Amino acid sequence: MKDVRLLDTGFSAGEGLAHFAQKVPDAGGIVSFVGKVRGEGDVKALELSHYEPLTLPGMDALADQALARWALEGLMIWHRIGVMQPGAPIVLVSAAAKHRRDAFEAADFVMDHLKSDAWFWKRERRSDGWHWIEPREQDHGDLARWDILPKQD
Amino acid sequence: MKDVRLLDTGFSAGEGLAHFAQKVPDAGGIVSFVGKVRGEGDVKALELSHYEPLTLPGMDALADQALARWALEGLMIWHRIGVMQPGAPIVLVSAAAKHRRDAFEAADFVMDHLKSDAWFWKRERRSDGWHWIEPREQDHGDLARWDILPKQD
Amino acid sequence: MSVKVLFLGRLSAMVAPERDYPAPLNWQYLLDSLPEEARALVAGEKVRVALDGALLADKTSLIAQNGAEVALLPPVSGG
Amino acid sequence: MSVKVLFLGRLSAMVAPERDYPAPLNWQYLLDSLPEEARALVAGEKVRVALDGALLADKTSLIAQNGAEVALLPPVSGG
Repeated sequence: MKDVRLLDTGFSAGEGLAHFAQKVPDAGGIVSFVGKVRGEGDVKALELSHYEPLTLPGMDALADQALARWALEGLMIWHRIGVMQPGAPIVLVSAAAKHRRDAFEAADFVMDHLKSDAWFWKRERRSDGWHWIEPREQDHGDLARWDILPKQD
Repeated sequence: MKDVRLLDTGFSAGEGLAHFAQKVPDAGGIVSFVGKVRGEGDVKALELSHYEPLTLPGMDALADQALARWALEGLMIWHRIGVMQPGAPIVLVSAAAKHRRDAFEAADFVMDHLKSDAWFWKRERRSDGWHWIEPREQDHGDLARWDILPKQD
Repeated sequence: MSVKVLFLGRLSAMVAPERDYPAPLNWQYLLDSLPEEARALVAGEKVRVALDGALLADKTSLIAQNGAEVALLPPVSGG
Repeated sequence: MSVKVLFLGRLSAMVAPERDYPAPLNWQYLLDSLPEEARALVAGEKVRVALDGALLADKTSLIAQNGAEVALLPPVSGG
């Protein structure tokens, strides 16, 4: 089961997860990640832009990689685009598997790739205007783990 | 924010997660694990027993360990006891953090310890009666990772 | 004048969920009271013992007085 | 007879979200048309280029014909 979506309006993470859980009745474990717009500091809004011909196909290919690498019952990747307010969900990733290690690793893998290897551009509006956000060094380090780590069963 | 519960009646994982998410408005990311009774094969029911004076205090100490080891905004550990039907949630762990690596590692750590280092005993009812379940070798291996792995920021 | 002994996990099926013993209760008396299969398991290193809710570092040193609760805890399996 | 060029991410603020160029469009012409700061960024190795939705292995070989869409893609930041 694969559910990959690019969403241009707000969504409820709870409803998304409930929807996904119903589709994977045989999964013993589901690992989910919800990423939200942080409200700290001076951030008034966040805008995520994308490039239509690459972004969704790239997410779909990422899902296929994860489904090929781990024994999953299902994988959900939902990602917002457009302008969001602090507290709004940006991304929802959910991996269902018979064994929890597969679910943990697949969700972690997908998030690392969405963070610094997917076709999204992010900017924040603060009181002095818009600021583009680049990936942190940590994000590139997280991504490199998957080339080094042996596949675990 | 710490929310540790031993539950003797059914719960909704979706409602639990929604409840938790409201309590950690400053978290950029929330990693959750939902473990369910597997319906495969011949399993009619699952019973989880515990030892009152040790089980909840042990879960609480586990939560404190995770809160001390990672930079978390909050941690939720809900665990069922009693008799459950296939498909019912057994465990719900949710870790909220500013940065997703902390949330992933804390949730993973808590699950590994609940699986083979917490005071629960599990048996399944199949068509030929009750069968006690012991941790898999894999579970002990998962647990040992946390003594070996360096703490990551 | 009695000690309550709780048998957790698979021990509850091998012996009983709980039993009362005369106080004071020591380790050898408790072991000798058990059916053979349970005795071998309880004597082994994988079974921990709690006295009044606190784990014993050395279960063979058990001496439980009147009104005490002893719990025999086989290997766990949660989550 | 034109080529549409899309500027993604911070390039959209440095140049414009999109611009039309006369066809055929080659890499040097495109570079020369950009303001200095954007030109340095686009010439650097971190900016990828897509032609009609497909990434180019070597962006300097770009030749876009009439009706084509070129996208200039600076470093990403998702999730």
